[in-house]
Amino acid sequence: MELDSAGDIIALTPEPIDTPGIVRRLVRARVGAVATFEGVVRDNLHGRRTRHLDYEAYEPMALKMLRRVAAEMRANHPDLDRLALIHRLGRLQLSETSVLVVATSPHRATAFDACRFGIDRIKTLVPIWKHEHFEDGDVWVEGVRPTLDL
Amino acid sequence: MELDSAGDIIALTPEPIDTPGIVRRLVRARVGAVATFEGVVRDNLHGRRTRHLDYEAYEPMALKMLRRVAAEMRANHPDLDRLALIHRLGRLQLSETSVLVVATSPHRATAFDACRFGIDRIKTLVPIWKHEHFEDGDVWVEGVRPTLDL
Amino acid sequence: MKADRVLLNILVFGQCRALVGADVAPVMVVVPTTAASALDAVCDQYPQLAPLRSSLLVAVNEDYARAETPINAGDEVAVFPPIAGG
Amino acid sequence: MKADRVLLNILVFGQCRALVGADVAPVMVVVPTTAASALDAVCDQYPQLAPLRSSLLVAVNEDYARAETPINAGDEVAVFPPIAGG
Repeated sequence: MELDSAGDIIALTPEPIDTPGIVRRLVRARVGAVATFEGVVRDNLHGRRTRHLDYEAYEPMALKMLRRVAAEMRANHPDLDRLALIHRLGRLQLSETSVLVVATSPHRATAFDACRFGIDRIKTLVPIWKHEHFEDGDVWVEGVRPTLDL
Repeated sequence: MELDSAGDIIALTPEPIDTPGIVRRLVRARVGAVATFEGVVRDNLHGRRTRHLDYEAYEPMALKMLRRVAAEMRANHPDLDRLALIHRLGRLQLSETSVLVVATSPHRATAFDACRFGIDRIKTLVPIWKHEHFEDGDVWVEGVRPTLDL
Repeated sequence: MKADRVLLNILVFGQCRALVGADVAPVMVVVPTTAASALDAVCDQYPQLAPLRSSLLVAVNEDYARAETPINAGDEVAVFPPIAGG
Repeated sequence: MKADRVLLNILVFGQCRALVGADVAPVMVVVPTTAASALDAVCDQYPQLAPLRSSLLVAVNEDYARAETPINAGDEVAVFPPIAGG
């Protein structure tokens, strides 16, 4: 996974997400605060025991929306340094990372605010679907309708 | 670094902080969200170029206060799962991690809120001091007076 | 603008893809049309999608569409359920 | 309570430790005393700390003390500047 022209890492990937490697490549000397969010596969949904998940994306649009989220993070936080927005696709086992958001900044308030905005926005904007397989069946996880006033 | 009886990792350490190793040991099957904050050594303070930092602590009291912060995190967030509060001591070079806060939970709001509360509280409660060495001098970094209404 | 009857290869994702049994749901439409009309057409020609009609989303050229968003020949159109990333 | 003149081994940290030149600043005090009086005593006997007096903090038995917090023989007392972890 390469840094883009802004120094960010924005990607969809079928491979396990290497969180420490991503963080190491983002942090540069001016940075004092690194806020990271990882979504990981839980062992249950409303009490049903999860066996594994399949994620699928409308890939070109999902990448476009991830880039939009990054632009919004920058617009909201001028002192945000590099960031990462990465979503895993394909089959995931329990405790694997499905999504990673990293925000780096000289200051912690920006890192936290941008990171949280990033994951909230991914969930309301990026076209990805989750098919959850239980020990006793499966379900397409109920999603959300995006906020269209962008 | 061992998990304590609550499954948490609370420590002061002269060794580099192994963030991915810590996160890996905290996350268990019920967890869906991991929020992490790392403070890292910046290359400047108010524009003066930093060479390195020395952190020192009143160690037994600092550990006691870290445990108090953990208890407050739990009290505020019943659905918080395991957490880590770790502060590095001794000499740190640029971009090394000085402090790590990890909060795990089934849900992301709790992970974020608890993580942020944790770092804010560390900064106002834990007796640690920072001696910053610049290319052209040094300074004991101006600190804060703890909130005493606990 | 001239009205033309064309084959629109609508991309389908998630449960829509599973219900259609393919990545693409071709539908005949008269262009120019709108996102709402394209959604009507796909639910008409793939009745297994009809029960989801009120929740489905349309994207035109990789942006979310509103009901009245225009669709012309050559546009990339996708239909899918509410999103569930994260 | 009997008043006793005792040697209190006050722990000093951060810039206080650097100014004292040691980890411990022994001071003679009459116990029972208070955090404010112990701070007066240490600034009196280590005048290099006096300019910091108004910002210094006192801990008694590993808890932050208020001015009136009592100190008895055998208590662990520490004096240090505002904290700067993180």
